Amino acid sequence: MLTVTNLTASYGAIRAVQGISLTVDVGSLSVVLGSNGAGKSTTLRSIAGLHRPIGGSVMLDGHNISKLSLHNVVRAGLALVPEGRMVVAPLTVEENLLLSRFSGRKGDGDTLARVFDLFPRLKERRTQPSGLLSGGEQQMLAIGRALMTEPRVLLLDEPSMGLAPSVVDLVFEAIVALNKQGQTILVVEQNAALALSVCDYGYVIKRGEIVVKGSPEELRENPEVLEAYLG
Amino acid sequence: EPDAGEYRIGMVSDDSGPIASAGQSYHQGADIAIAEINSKGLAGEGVTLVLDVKDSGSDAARAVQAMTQFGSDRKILATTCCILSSIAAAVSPIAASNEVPLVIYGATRSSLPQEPFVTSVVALPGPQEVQMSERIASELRPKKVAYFLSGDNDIFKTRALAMQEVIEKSGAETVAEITTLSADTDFTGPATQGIATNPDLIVVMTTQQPTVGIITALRQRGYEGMIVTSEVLSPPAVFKKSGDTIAGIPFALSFQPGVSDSEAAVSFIEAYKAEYDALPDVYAAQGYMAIQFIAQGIKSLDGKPTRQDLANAMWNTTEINVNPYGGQAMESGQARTPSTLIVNWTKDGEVKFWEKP
Amino acid sequence: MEALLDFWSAYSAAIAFGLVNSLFALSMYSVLSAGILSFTTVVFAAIGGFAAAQVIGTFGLPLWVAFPLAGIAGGIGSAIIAAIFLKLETHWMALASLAMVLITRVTVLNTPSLTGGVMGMMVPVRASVLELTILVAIVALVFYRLHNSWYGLAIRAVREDAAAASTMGVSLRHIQLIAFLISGVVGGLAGAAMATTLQYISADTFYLGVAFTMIAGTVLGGSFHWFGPIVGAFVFTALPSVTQAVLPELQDIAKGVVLLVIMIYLPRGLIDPRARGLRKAARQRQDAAVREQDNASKLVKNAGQAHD
Amino acid sequence: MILFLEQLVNGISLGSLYALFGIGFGLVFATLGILNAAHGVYASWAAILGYFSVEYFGVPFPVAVAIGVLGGGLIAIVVDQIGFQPLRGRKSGMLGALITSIAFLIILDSLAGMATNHQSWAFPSDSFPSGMVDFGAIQVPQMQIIIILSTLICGGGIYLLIQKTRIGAAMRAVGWNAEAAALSGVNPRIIILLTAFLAGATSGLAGVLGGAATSNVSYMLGEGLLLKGFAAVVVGGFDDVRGTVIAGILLGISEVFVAQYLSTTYRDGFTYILLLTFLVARPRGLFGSRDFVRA
Amino acid sequence: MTDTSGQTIHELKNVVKKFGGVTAVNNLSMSIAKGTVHGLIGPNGAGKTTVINLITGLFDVSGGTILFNGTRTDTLEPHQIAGLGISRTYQNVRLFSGMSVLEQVLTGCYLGRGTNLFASFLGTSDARRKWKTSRQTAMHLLERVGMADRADELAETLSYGEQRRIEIARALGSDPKLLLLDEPTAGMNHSEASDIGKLVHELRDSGLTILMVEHNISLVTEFCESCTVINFGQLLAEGTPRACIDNPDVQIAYFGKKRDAHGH
Ligand SMILES: Nc1ncnc2c1ncn2[C@@H]1O[C@H](COP(=O)(O)OP(=O)(O)OP(=O)(O)O)[C@@H](O)[C@H]1O
Ligand SMILES: Nc1ncnc2c1ncn2[C@@H]1O[C@H](COP(=O)(O)OP(=O)(O)OP(=O)(O)O)[C@@H](O)[C@H]1O
Ligand SMILES: [Mg+2]
Ligand SMILES: [Mg+2]
Repeated sequence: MLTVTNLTASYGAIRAVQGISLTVDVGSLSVVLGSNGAGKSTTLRSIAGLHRPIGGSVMLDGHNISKLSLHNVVRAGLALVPEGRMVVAPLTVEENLLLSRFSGRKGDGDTLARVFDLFPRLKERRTQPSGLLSGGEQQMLAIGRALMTEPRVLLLDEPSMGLAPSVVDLVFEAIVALNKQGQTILVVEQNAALALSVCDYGYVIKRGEIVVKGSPEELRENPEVLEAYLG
Repeated sequence: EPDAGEYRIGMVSDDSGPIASAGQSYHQGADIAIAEINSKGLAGEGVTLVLDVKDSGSDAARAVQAMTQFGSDRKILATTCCILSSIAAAVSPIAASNEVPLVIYGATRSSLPQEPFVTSVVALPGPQEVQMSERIASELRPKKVAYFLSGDNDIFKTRALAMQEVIEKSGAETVAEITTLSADTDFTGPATQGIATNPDLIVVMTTQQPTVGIITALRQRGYEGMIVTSEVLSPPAVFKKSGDTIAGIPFALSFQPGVSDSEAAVSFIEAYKAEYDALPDVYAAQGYMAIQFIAQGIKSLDGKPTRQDLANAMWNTTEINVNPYGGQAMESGQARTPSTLIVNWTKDGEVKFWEKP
Repeated sequence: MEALLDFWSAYSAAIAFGLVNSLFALSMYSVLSAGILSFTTVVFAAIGGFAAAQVIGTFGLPLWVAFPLAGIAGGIGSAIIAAIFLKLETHWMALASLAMVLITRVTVLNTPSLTGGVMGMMVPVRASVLELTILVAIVALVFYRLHNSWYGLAIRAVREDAAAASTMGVSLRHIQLIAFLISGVVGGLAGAAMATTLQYISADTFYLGVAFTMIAGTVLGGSFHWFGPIVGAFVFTALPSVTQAVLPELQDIAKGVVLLVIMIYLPRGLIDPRARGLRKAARQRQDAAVREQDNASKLVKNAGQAHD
Repeated sequence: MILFLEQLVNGISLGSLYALFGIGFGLVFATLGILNAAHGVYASWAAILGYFSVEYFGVPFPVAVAIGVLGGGLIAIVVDQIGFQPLRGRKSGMLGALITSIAFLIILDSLAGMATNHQSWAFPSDSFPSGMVDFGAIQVPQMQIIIILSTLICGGGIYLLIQKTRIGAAMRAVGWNAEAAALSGVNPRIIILLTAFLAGATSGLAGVLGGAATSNVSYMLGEGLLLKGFAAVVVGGFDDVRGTVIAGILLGISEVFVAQYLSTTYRDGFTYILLLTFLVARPRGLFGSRDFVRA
Repeated sequence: MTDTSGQTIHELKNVVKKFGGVTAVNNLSMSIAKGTVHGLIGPNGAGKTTVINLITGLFDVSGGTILFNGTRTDTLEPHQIAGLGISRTYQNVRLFSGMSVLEQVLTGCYLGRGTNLFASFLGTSDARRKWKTSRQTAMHLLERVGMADRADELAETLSYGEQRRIEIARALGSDPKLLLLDEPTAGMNHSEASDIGKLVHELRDSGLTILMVEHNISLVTEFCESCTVINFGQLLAEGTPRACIDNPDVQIAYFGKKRDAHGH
């Protein structure tokens, strides 16, 4: 479904990702772990077209999307919940969600209702400019916005950041449920225990390279992972 | 006569910027003069003049830079410049301190000349309009007169006040004094205000743009009475723009194709027409005369002319020999008022002497 | 030698205006560096310019008395304006400052006893290039010191994020007031320098044209470091002369194109400390990476020895 | 009384021109975050193009208006793509784009100066509706009615477009952050082009109509509108078209009345002192602007 | 060090904050004891960040009073409050763009610069010495958050988690008496988060009082002495972290019914 080969990305002369390759199968849920500054976000941004990689390819369903511009990647069926949320501050919550109609992907009333079901808080705040939302509310909105485009592949960059525990549970339940329905998902998560408990496959990134990969069981046994991420 | 050879004259022009249309006229008039002087040897046997042009864009700072460069360039023998009085005031001290002769051609502020380097071929305005006002007052006997004045151009304002004095002396009542600014474009308000006072004569004494705008607005709003104005109406382009809206409106000046008939005027008009396929206006005539004035000064010298000698010669000149006005007296570096022509545009785009309608 | 002298006298005017425009640009930069887009420099310059013209013309005082007086006059003007303006927010302040420029023009035109009205004023003394250079050098020294002081740090913080800076104990008002006062003094000096360079000033001298020049110069040179405005002012002053020499008919267009190209390639101006910071960061990371590799290989070696 | 009414209409019409011009200026500022000094040039060029098409091709006035509007819009697109697009996402803030817009102001201004030979022209008086309409008490020039109506229609239309439609939401989104908008599948490029075109077109409309009504088609036409349009936008409160329209009209009325009842010499000074007082009293403009970022 | 715990350093009394129709903080009273780490938790949108904004003066209160060491602060400007010794970090990292990491922290040291602006402008020897001291302080703080080797880099080139650490160092620059941390460990993994926790304890031991907003409950239970839970801007529970978490209201509002707080 999503095949990333030898992805290399840099910010000017600063190299952030060097030759990452990973494969996310249809309907699978993969997780990426790594410490601060490892290059997790850069990897996701480069896959989604939010950052232009300098090398490597990103294949979605056999099509190379690494040269597409951001909105075309979204239209091709890949959605990102970015680090820092990037909600459109001047637009209301509802406008933010409905903007997805431009993706040409469904995002019908049903999806909107589903998003509001998942995050009742957003429904309460639907007419508020999203820049005025609390941090966690914005995070919910960012997730909701990605869902609105009804993507085939969903990339989440630390979805639990800033969310209260009950909402974290909800989000992960939703992720699992979506995955069960056949949604392909790649998630970066700091809450490693939680992430490893739901995923099919995991990667650990260090200094822009993949250093460990394997099934959740294998990762859990890895001493490095144990020490840094599971405590 | 001076030694044969090439002498350079620096011109700080206004080819771009807000007054470019007039600036180009001056520049073209000067070019005509150069050609004529060189072909007829007016500056002496074997003497050719070359015009070195720097555009100021009507910006004082740029004009100052240009004048400084001319002043320090030893090849430049004399300079000429300036439509705007403010720029003239800024460059005059530079010419004086660099000891290079400067002939001012457009700026109408008084007391610009400085002995001996700075001279002016512009007659100070006023007397011509006064003549015109006297004629109009006596021939038309207006009762109620409205004046459109310039709020940011003292020279035009002074001219208008001089006219007002004459007209009021004839017994006419001033019903309105309406001020506009040079940069204005919308005159519906002032026109409405003017018409509301029901005048039988309207005097428009402002810079070119507002003058044309005010007259157009007055006519569009249905004012059919008499209007008088200044020479700003004279360029053919103004007629081309406004058409017969401005027909029959008198203005006073010293040079106008179709009316001026001195030998110099005719040859100037012909040369200009041949070169630019258009008729020269009073601005072109001034640019022309500035160069002729310099040539006349050069011709009066011997050997290799110096800036100092040239300046002295020009300062002491009492009459510009080649001039399209049919006579141009000079006094202490300042042109005196030449003969006055009171003219108007006709409906078919010619300029004729004004007659009482 | 003579050719050299000729060259100097031909271009000394351009250099003089470059120096004068540097002062204008620095005055604008002073408030810009606090995140305020304000054209009030023109107002301060008018105050300083006419003050200098009066001091020199009417009272016959020398240049180096006129300069400080003009600076003080500009500073007083800025204190008054700051009292009104610091209530406003950024965009509104920009407009209010334009309004001030227009009000100043009307005031100048209508107070002939002070300013000569529409006729303007002649200034009998000319500042030499050397004198202007000294003036600019003094002002530049002040900006250099400011940049490297606590004020410099605080003002950059205020510009980037005023609210965050305030929770660090930086008083927004205080910093912005200082910025305005400096802008006023330097603006007053700029006006005096302009008056003694042109030797003639009028309402038109201190109008939108100079506002254009100073903002274009400031941003072109770089509005994130005090040296930027000086560079920008010189480039922007030299542009017309250069384009006139190369393409006399199209000089204005050429000037626009050069401005456009510079901004497209260097959107933050010719002097950009951030770009320098980025380059530095890149270098350091590379060094760090190399060091780490060295360490790693050393470790491997050590490990190898341990096995022995 | 009649004079008062006539002057009132003059003021409203003059102000409508400011407003019509200001709408696009404010639109680009509120959505794309650009303070566009070249906005006036669109008006100049539109008027010039309209004038040329009447003068040389004898087209009827409505066609000339259409040509001017289209021309204004297209020039705006060119300016945006060459001058503003390269700066997007490069942290140059508002100032970078302000300077490229000044560069375009210089370039397009001198080109316009060359095209018009640095002169001011006028639509021949029989080429546009130059008659007066009789309203009983007063007579009103046809052009004034056309200008006022155009402003109301454009203002209302653009207001509805921005606040009530999906495209409007996308415009605001792209202006805030093009990447964030693209995350929802919005093509920022097209939205930007549309915004630029709308701005150029309304500026162009103001240019042609104003050029005809005041008999002044010149390369300096836009310059006069720029400051007034800017004032209208600020007083109205940046992101509200309704504010721009109201403020623009008020500005026109105040100008005409100050000139009529006080003095033209002090007209600008007085108008701007009024404006300054207003700003100090109500620092966020007529309609205020909604805050959407938290402290 | 003397035992000052129990003595209240900071107090909110019936504080209300309304945004138009929304009441973000509703009649909230809470007090923080000197020399403790106090947790502030609650569901998303409960008003935690708003409370911090009110304390630091970025928002004006709609009602109620705020006291710091007995001084009313709700009428003061943000910089005055900072001057009293209250410092904070931001939930959405707010570093100054274009400044190096060291400069960010130096800006944090603004209050402790020890000279006035004019002396610093003149560069008197005293001012230079103080400047050097401030630099050393800043470097020291960077060491404490583990970012000293990045001192010369532009802060905006750091990753999210790295930026958070700079924020903490910057907030410590003013040598505050009360430190407000808004989700300091968001975006950090387990070991990184406990490093921050340890830092917090070190700071407390050196006499600082800390108010910490956190969603990472294990961190709260491990490192906070006391805790306030709010929901819809109102007080829900207060006491020791354990007591708060075991409170059934908190269980429902914060953890959702299905899950026990000790899980994972
Ligand atoms: N805009 C930028 N400019 C320069 N360097 C950057 C930029 N953004 C990130 N980097 C660098 O790239 C590297 C990887 O950053 P990235 O944000 O991908 O890390 P991450 O794994 O997501 O970390 P975190 O857990 O803190 O979010 C870091 O060293 C960071 O300093
Ligand atoms: N300026 C504002 N205008 C309107 N509502 C606001 C404003 N600021 C905050 N709110 C609302 O007030 C409520 C409290 O927000 P706050 O940021 O304090 O929550 P929080 O407890 O920090 O939540 P989180 O854990 O998600 O960060 C939110 O519902 C938010 O939408
Ligand atoms: Mg990250
Ligand atoms: Mg919060």
